[in-house]
Amino acid sequence: MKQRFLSIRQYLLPALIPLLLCSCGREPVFLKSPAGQPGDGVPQILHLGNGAEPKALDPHVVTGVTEHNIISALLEGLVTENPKTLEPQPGAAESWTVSDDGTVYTFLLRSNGKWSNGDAVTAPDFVFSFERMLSPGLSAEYAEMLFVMKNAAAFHEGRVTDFSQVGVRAVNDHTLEITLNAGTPYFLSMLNHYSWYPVHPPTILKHGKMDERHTPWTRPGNYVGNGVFVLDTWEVNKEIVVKKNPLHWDAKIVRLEAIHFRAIEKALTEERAFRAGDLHVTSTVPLDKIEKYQQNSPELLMVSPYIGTYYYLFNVEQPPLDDGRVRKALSMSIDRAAICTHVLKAGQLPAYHFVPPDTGGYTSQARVTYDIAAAKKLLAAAGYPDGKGFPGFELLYNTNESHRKIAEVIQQMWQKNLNINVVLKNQEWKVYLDSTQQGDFQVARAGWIGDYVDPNTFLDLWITGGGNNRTRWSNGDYDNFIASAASTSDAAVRFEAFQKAETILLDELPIMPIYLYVSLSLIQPGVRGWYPTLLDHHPYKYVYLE
Amino acid sequence: MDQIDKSTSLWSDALRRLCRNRLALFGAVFLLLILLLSAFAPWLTPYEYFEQDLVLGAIGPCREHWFGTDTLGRDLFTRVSYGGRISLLVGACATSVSLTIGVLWGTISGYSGGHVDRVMMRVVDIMYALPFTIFVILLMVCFDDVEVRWIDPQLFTLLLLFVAIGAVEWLTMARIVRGQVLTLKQQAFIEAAVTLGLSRRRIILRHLVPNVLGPIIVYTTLTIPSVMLLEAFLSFLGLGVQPPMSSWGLLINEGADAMEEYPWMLIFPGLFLSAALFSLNFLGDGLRDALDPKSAREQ
Amino acid sequence: MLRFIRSRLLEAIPVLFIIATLTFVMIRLAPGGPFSDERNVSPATLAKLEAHYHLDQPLPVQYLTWWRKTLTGDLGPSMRYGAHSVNEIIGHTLPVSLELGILAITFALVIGLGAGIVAGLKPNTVTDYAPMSLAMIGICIPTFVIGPLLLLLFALRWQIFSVSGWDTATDRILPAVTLGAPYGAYIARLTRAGMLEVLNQDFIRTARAKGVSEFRVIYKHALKGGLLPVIAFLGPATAGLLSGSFVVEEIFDIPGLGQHFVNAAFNRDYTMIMGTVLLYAVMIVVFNLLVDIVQAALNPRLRLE
Amino acid sequence: MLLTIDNLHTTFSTHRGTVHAVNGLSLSVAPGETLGIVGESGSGKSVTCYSALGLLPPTATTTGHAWFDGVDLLNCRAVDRRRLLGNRIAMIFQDPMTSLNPYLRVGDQLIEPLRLHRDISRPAAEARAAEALRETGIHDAERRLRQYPHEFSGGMQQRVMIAMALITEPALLIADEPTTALDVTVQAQILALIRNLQATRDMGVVFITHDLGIVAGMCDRVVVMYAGHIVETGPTPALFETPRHPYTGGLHKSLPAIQQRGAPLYTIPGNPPDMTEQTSGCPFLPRCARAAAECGAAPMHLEPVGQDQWTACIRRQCP
Repeated sequence: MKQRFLSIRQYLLPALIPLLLCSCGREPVFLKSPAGQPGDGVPQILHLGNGAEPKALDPHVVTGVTEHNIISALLEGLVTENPKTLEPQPGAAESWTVSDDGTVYTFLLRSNGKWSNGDAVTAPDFVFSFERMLSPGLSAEYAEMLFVMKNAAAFHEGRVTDFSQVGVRAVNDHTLEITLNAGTPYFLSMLNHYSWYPVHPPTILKHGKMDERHTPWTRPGNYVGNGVFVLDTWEVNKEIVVKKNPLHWDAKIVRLEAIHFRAIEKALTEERAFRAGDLHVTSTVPLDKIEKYQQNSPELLMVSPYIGTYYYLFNVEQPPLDDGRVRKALSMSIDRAAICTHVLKAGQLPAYHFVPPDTGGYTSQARVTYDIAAAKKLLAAAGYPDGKGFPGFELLYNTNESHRKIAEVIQQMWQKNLNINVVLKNQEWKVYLDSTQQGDFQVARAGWIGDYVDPNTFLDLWITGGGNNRTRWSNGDYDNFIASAASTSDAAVRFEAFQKAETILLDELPIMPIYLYVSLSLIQPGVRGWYPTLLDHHPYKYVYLE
Repeated sequence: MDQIDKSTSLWSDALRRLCRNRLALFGAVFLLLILLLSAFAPWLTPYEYFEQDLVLGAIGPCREHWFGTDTLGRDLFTRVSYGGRISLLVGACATSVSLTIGVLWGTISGYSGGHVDRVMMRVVDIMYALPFTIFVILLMVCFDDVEVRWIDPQLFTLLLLFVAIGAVEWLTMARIVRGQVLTLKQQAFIEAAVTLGLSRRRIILRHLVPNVLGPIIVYTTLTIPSVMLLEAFLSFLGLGVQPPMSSWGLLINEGADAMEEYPWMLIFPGLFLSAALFSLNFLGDGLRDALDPKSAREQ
Repeated sequence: MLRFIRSRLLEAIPVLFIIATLTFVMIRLAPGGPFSDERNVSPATLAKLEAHYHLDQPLPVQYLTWWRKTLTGDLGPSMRYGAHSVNEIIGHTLPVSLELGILAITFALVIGLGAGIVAGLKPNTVTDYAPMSLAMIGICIPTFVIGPLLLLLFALRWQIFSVSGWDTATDRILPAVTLGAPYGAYIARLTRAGMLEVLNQDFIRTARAKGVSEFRVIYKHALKGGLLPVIAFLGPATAGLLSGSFVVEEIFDIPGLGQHFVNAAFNRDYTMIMGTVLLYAVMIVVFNLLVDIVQAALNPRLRLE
Repeated sequence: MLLTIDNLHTTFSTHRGTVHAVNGLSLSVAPGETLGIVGESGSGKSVTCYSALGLLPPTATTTGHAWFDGVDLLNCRAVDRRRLLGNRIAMIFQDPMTSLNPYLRVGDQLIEPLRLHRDISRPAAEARAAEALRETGIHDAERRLRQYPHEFSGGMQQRVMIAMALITEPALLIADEPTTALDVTVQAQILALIRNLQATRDMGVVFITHDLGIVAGMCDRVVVMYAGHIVETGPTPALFETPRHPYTGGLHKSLPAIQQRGAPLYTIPGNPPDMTEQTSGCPFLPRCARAAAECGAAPMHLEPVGQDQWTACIRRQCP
């Protein structure tokens, strides 16, 4: 009998061992430096974690950050960015002039600009590229980025069929003139978006029609670019390798020989690869790891403000959220600072307004507040004293660890501070998109990343009938302010209009800002020329390894 | 008369033998303990499963928090106890759904043979190949807007969960059972039963099923953990338990991501899942030994 | 035998047809489309995008077009990875998944059969409890725990293997072990049960009475019958393994097909879903057919007619 | 003596406790002799033989000796035992349906003892196997060798078993109720076959059966077992004419052939004892019509009662 009982223990003990082994993962977080020790002999090959497999490498059909990271190595726009400040600096264009009213830009292309096959980069190439981007047939998702150009929208929508009427003109082979609808202060920084990048016309035409999507021109061997690097190999789901382009006009300052863009979708896998020394820079940091890095090796952690806001959408057509007082009470009763400090932990800032502070020099004066007493009063005024009779609602988010935690925390805050019950509901990504688009939600999580550094990229979201305005909110005054801002190039007048608009937004609260994004990455000490930037852009021209 | 006597004595005999099997008894008792823990969770802990302490954050086991806390400062012991409700429920219900369908499908298919067998097995092939993710998404979307008045909506989602899991988990069971039945079918005692003019129903339920009990019990004990972990995946798709309620599967998922930083978040839910499965397994083995007519004959 | 195979292959045609049809209907019913994203595409652009992929045509037309192209061997362009066709992506990733799957199933079979037989020989002794506890652990601990655990120990702590990638022969070991372990555990349990069942049979005593050695008793007399439940399990398991495991590929950063099985559904990549489901269906049909053939070969009492 | 079993004890440990299946049994078989073991089901007949040959599952414990050819089968290495089994000692089991391996061809099973114990090529072994099948009266032997057991009828399967047992021309054959599963005509054929082979090969045979009719026709000597004990033994005619143990008498009386037409069939009253309990006295006591007080006290042992006849009944009653 004793024998029998012993065997139970024999059975159970082995079950514990591997689980107990888990606790042995407490070694220093950083193990070894990749690609050898610092010194002269460091091979200049950069290994980057780049998230998911890129959808494509054609600048005119892609939409994502992963794609941007690779395409910005292969192609170069009219201007490039300062690696620290992202200020526009000469790129394919050597210099430029702006008309007094700010609507006509004249770019002088550099004479030694070359495509990777040796052809000269010319003004007609840009005209071709813009026409391609705007052509209705290509149906580029980001065509709207070019709508600041005169008649661009009309051409894209087919109201104008003659491209020569669009505000872009090759004065000669090296002079490009762009006419805008109105003075657009952020125009130059916009040019760094890949939708403005040039493509090599003969290559495009060799592999298909001008407005044909997904022809084989982006394959290694076919790809002709004017960037600092050329496409070398593309292994699906594994990595894309780009090699230094010796024909680039600035090739002499480029020190990297090659960049490997590894497709690693899972953040934990990427972090392990980083720790093993397989990657120089990661695309993100797993939520749970941030604290450990902050404590043990903060020098490996790069956190920089990112031009994006995390917020909740209210469906203003659904009671009880159609009542502005309820929305306000909900917003006032959450402790954004606690969420940032205790849940997100990576240095995200609480968002007290929608446009991130200092976006192109603009910071909102209106603020939402954290005031439980006032929130209770508002809720009482709305007819739910101390949460009594509050019908409750569903809080929708797409499945994700961080979204879930924030939702759980906010649910508790509402429960504790307002005594109201909220049901959490998670949906798979596309279902969530469908629900929010159909207005089939009450409160939903959302986030917005600016396309360029200007408040407009945030505030024009909420105009009546805006394509991304999923709150169904509409306010005439707001629309007017946004429209008036768009029609002037006077910075002061614009910002004044934006201030008024955002004041309305934060008073009515169709959305509830929660926190400001940061871009997070792990970076090996030997990587030089890689700076934290607002758009998480890192011009590879200046990057090298030491 | 004699028949009834025999069958009751068979069952009571099996029960007696089960009770003699110390390992099985241990499994049953332990399982009961876990069940009681889950059932009486609210009385066993001063915390609520959703009660957060953001400032505290994730801390290891200590006197106040026996199993430590998760990253939101919630007591893990409480969450594991509550999580057991979901996991055990899912384990029991989804497994019985899959068990019932799988065994009947496999037995009928194998016993009938011919065209019936072919069609039934091809149906299994089809079910295997259909994209499960899409199926679950559809299931969730279809029933999302249905106003259920007769049942608690959370419970309704759980019911959907059982259906979804049961719908896929019976396939392999059906194939295994069918394989065994095909072998058994030719054996003398089945042929004898046929000659005796017993109804098909009776042959299947009284003669075939008991004789494939071995593989069935083994595969069932194997199904339970995969069902519990599948539940976590379905929760990911939006079907399943909604936070802040949790289950062992979800806790393990969460803990796996944090296993280096906060190992207790993986170890405790993992231990509970493993302990429950080990107990079930002992019980299953004991049950098989007790019910197996052959082990009785050996004496 | 040949007639059996031929008739089964003929049966596969309606099976594949039903699978494809149901899948087609299901994915079109699922909310969200391939082009929905956080940022809405303008309705005009969306319409054009859909026109580009012929999603503007009536569903029956799309369905027939898909079959027509598929029958010529063209699964169409991926709607998510526009730069590559479904054929290309499967062509690139399937060999990786096949290799991983074959290694994993080999590992699972070696470990599972070994442990199962050893345990089945002497039930309720140490040589039974030890491998069976291990098997239970293998079943209890999901791959997403085993994988990182192995990596932390063997790749990060002892640095025996590399932490990610699929380049050298040693890169295969940890993923194959991780993927194969739970299957090995299943096989071990099923083998044990099967062996116990068979070793209790009278004909084993007959063999012993002929002076047959224990080893021969097992491999010649008991194994065939004892493996029958394992074989039934192996069919779908092999198809599942060979089509790749999403989780293991994610953990070890392996460029396999598994992620496409899962992600295609999440991305609503219609062509990719159809392609992968069809591939999987073919595998299921083939492996279940193989299983039936092997079962018949092992068990002469099953007639293949 | 060919086989001598000395003081054999066999117990099984089960969930219900220890079952004493064989209790201090001794017997012997000479070459050319046929020994019958009779008794009700569960009296330990088969277990005795399985014990002697080491064929019981691990739950069984066996002590004692079983000498064959100077080898103690119970206390030798497994290798040495295996060298004899299937070679010099062969066994026929009672249920051919389950005793033949359904997964293997008949031919493969038939030649296995030959290939294991004789230095013989596969074709030669197959030829020998075909011959053995023909000897047992199976036609078309070559084709039959390639078939599987389920393609044979019950009688045919038993012939295969016999052929398999005899193929190595063993010195000792243990036949465990070889004809129970067969109908009467086949039964007669099989018995004739065994007797014939025995005569030509001077083979010792142990014949386990509960059918006294067969014993009468086949056996030189009989052992009667009850509850794991030998209760009586002696030459067949003597035992039939003058059974000295009430159990033997009871068995004898329950033979249908010798009962009168129309009279109800005689059965021994009561049930076989629970083998988990070991009694000191006569185990047949509860069912014995002539039991006396001293029957429950005295230990069981065989006493000679006549020409080579022994009984365990202390009353040694005469018919």
